[in-house]
Amino acid sequence: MKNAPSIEEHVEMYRKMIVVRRLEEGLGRLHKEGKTRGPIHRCDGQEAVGVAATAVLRDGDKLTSTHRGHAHYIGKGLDVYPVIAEIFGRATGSCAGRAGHMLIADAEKGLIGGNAIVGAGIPAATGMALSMQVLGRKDVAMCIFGDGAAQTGICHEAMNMAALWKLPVVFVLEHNQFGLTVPSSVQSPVADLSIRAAGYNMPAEIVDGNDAVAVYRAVANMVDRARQGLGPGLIEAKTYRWEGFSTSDMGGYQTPEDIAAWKARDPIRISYDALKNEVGAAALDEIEREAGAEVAAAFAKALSDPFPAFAVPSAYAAYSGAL
Amino acid sequence: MKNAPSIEEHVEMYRKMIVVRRLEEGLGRLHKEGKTRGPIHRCDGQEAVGVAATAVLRDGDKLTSTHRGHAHYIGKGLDVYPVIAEIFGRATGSCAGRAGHMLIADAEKGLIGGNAIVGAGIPAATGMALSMQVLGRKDVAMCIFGDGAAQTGICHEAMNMAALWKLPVVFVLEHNQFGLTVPSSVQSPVADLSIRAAGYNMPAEIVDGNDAVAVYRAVANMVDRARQGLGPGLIEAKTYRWEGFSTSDMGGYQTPEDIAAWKARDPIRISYDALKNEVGAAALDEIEREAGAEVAAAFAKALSDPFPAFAVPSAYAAYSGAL
Amino acid sequence: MAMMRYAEALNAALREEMQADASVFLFGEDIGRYGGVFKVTKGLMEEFGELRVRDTPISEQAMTAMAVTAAMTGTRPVLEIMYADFVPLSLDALINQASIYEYIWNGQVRMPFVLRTQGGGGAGAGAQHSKSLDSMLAHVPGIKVVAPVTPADAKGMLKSAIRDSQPVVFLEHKLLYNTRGEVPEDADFTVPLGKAATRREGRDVSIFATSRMVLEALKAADALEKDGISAEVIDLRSLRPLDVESIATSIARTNHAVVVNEGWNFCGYAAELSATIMDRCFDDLDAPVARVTLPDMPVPYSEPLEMAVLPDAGKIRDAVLRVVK
Amino acid sequence: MAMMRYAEALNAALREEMQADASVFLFGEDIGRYGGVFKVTKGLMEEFGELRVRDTPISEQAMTAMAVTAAMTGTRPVLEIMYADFVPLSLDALINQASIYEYIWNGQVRMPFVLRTQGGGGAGAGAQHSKSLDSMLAHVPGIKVVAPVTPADAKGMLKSAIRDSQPVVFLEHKLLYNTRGEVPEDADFTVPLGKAATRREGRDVSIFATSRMVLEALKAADALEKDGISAEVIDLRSLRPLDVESIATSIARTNHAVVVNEGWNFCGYAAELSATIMDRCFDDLDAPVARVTLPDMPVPYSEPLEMAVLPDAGKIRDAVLRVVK
Ligand SMILES: Cc1ncc(C[n+]2csc(CCOP(=O)(O)OP(=O)(O)O)c2C)c(N)n1
Ligand SMILES: Cc1ncc(C[n+]2csc(CCOP(=O)(O)OP(=O)(O)O)c2C)c(N)n1
Ligand SMILES: [Mg+2]
Ligand SMILES: [Mg+2]
Repeated sequence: MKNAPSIEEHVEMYRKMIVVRRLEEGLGRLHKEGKTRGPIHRCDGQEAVGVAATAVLRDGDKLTSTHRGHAHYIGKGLDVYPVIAEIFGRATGSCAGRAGHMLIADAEKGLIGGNAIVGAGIPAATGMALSMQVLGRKDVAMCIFGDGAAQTGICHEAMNMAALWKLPVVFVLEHNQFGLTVPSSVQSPVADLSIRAAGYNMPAEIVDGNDAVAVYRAVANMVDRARQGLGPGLIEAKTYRWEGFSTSDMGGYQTPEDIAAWKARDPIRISYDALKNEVGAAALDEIEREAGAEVAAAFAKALSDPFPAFAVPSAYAAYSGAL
Repeated sequence: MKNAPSIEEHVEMYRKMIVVRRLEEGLGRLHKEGKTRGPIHRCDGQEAVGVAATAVLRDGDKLTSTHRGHAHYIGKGLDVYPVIAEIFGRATGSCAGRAGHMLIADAEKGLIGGNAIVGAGIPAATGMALSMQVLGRKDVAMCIFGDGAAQTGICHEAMNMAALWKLPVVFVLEHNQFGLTVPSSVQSPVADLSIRAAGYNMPAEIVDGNDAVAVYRAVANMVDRARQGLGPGLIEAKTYRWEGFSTSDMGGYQTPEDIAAWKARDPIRISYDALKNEVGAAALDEIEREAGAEVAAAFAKALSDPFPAFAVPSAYAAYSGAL
Repeated sequence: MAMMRYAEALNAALREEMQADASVFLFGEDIGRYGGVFKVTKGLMEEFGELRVRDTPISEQAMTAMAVTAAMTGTRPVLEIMYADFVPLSLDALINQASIYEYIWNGQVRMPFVLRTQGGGGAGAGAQHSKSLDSMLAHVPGIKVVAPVTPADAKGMLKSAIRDSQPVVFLEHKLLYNTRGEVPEDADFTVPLGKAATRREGRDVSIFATSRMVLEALKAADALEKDGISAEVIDLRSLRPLDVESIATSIARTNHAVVVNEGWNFCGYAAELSATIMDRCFDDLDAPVARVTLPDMPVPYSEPLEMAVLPDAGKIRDAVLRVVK
Repeated sequence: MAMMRYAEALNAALREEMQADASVFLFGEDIGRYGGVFKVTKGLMEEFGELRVRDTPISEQAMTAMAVTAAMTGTRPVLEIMYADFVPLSLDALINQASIYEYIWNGQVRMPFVLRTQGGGGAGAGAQHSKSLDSMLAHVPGIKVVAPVTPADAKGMLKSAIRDSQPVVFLEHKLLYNTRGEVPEDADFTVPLGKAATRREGRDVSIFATSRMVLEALKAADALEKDGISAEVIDLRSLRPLDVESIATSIARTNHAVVVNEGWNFCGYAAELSATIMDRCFDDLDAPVARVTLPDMPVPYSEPLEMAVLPDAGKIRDAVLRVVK
């Protein structure tokens, strides 16, 4: 099948999804223990979108993410340890503790970066694609964004320019059915947001966001087009978040039936089932154990790392200031 | 035919189009004589859109306009004299000389108002419709906006909310083929912008913007729906502006062939031809003469009116200020 | 009087004004069914229905523009913008729309809307969720900007804001929602906009503070007492219009001033305070006004970094010591 | 040296930098085929092609955000925002994006882009096309803001801005484009950002002005000479970083200061100047700093009204007379 991932690639996606799941579970536990600071947005249940979409990318390709970016970060190749260290504000974090979990970047890996202004990642990726077109590079930019973000004006402006100029950018709409607490039906009058791609003469495809292989293939087709200079495309991946909007979420707006139904379609389980005939359950279980151990070790190490020391940043120091 | 204008209504539209044309020509002449101040945006050739779309409205209905609003102003019932006086900054202008031609408002007539921030009229009308829905009024709001404005983010946000909440607002896209100087093909990858209405599950119709009757009927259908609480609609009226973007425009980007082709489809001529069998050429010629005389008199009077005197406005005076 | 949290006081103000005036309606992200991320609008959708308490898409730019024109046409909208950091998206509607029409249209329209938002740091929310953009908002003519600190003011000023005939930007602070205080329950209770409040009297220096910084200034004043310095603490409450008379009266007695605002320093709100004091009180001043503000840089995430940049009682005390030395 | 119009000097700067560096590209509304509404980009699309000189849709918000990230990934974008009045649409990209990343990402990225725009009144363009929002822009950390007045500075500072590794907001003025002056033709000619220029020396008062107001200050200084007052006129040129040393040096000699900016007064750029002068020069000042600004209201359309509100030589002279009296 065109652009299907290889078994190895699928196994790697499986592994990364487990890393993300263990990360989210660990954060949930530490939050309950009062050990986290600030809001944290978990993506349990929707790992396949971020992991599979980014599996298609090369290091030189750029990715912009959201406030709910853990799967995107791990997908784009970041180690879990500096991610955890950043989430806990440590000097060893990906951004030395300055960014926090919503804003993580790793420029070498092409992740630039998380963004907590909803919608802002969309023009951000589009601008990177503009840069690549001007420079004649063969890299592509990808933006992963939410169903809530699709209602922002900046989404419209960016998609219009991307399509108008045939920029090498791929838009991955992670449709998890909710904005912050409101269902998508309270945010837009259309259930399938990808219908809007026609308004930009841009191809679009809806995929099962809990099926890593389906996401990979659909995204890979769009990335291929973009890389060939044929312009942008939109993938709408339907998924669901099992947990609250963030650790501060008091819940109550997701029905137990919906959660149960979506949990029955756990993306990790779907990949497991697909892979077990190929590589055997034992190998997959071993991967799970190793991934779990990696995350546990990362938590242990990160949590004992030092906090950063404050210094006036030189780029800002030239100005009048109060320090 | 459903929602066709009566002969009397069509004659009145014919009259208003002539008023607007004479206004534009007069402004062009005075600009050449160095007697205008600031940019002035003429709408010669596209009068039918503004005049016919607003002919459908009642006084209680609200209208938001653009920087190119003369046909909208006259259509919504403003006399040409205070409009001219405002354009020339006189104390007798609709806004006492404070607004200038891009920002004219007449709250009693429901025109609130012109807007020189491209796109800003779209949420403005949507907000008025929101107010009507909250108050349970049966009035509707209308926004006339350009093909350039359709690319702004605020257009997307406003249309999404209007459709989501079934607000009583009608969007009239005056597609005159150009933004400021760039053709619409350089502004968006779709020729028919109304395709985007599907992205909001909103009805849309494309009409010949130079045919007042066609505009009237299409807009009336949408206004009816909106008034019944069935939600917003979009009319895309295809037209063309004969003159430059504004009086400061140095031109050169519109082909003589295009201009000639569109002049052959002068909206005033189209209405004249349609009406002459109904009311006779003599009556129409008489209307033209009267309209011309009215505009000429208005220019003469406005241009000899006094300028306003400056006073610190009380609503702003409470604050620290430099006067 | 009842003991209430700041968030509850706001909730009471909204409820009372909505009961009294059917043209008051609320809209904003997650304010309806969920009751708002800071729970200010809790229970209001149940009481007033979905037409008057509306959950919205994430569309701050259009929503603000809609508040302006809804207010022109018979309603009194109260818009919640979840974080002050998102207010840049509202600025076109404030600067190019709300600010101009009353004058430009020669008094034909009024725009009685309220834009509620909350800003400030200290919660580990990072560079895009911790800002105070007071100065940008207070720069816009024709708009009032207020920032109550006590629960009583929160209620009384929100009621005044809703009843005001001009646009009012109503600034809350994420660390104030859970603070408690006595609040009058009388539906007629309001607090006028435009008046500062002396929170502590003093002789040696006047500390003028905004929003949560008033609480830090009071702590600083306690510490300064031990240093032998008597500090007056004035809660400005109304950023625009500014109560210049109260400022001048205080400085006439203390001859020293420190201004505290949680926004950035350069072109910040504290700069206006400093400049206004220069305009009005030059001859009364024995030392230049000191500004205590956020340094000119993003708010970092990590706790020790965030604490290093946020203005606080310690930094206010240091500034006072420099000024009165 | 060649005699050039301000617009031509900008055009020369763009052409030279585009010739020297293939990563420099331009985008904005009507800047390509038409050459820009103020003709600053005339001929550049013909010379450099449509990839590097791009006409855009009306989408200021996304365009500014795109300039930020294009700059992060290898190019040096120069974005034209047609009027400063539209800059509110750019503010999210400046405040929440451009401002934070260099610090927040621990130096992983640089954002060498230039946002060119033009503001100011005097052309009968009305309340939505005549503003100077200098203070809002200069409030944003991590961003430079400059406003050249002479054609030579226009060229030299635009070249420096394009070569700078940080975001630069480059403020032009609609009434300056047709002013003429001598401009060096040397491709190596640049004018550093961050330095003020003394345009006229004087003993009795220092007038610090920005953008077109420098020309008004010079006219005022001429008139003041007849009043027997020797006024120094300093063109600040760089609004951020501000050349505080030059300000302090001048005031140390004149002991009087007037600051002039075409933006609104309250929380305006002039407030920062006044506050900075208070911080640095309190002991040198014989009188409070006077601010000459736009009053806090919209710019009216009608000529006599517009002239009544715009700061000009007459109002500057009046302010000086008050200060030195
Ligand atoms: C401009 C802006 N408005 C509002 C918010 C507050 N907010 C954060 S996330 C969120 C919901 C986002 O929904 P979606 O894009 O679907 O992402 P998800 O959380 O579902 O991953 C909101 C409203 C924000 N961060 N930025
Ligand atoms: C936000 C904003 N950006 C840019 C402009 C400058 N401008 C004024 S009109 C115009 C073109 C508008 O095109 P369109 O909406 O099609 O209206 P038309 O002039 O064709 O009637 C532009 C770019 C503006 N006024 N506002
Ligand atoms: Mg979502
Ligand atoms: Mg057009």
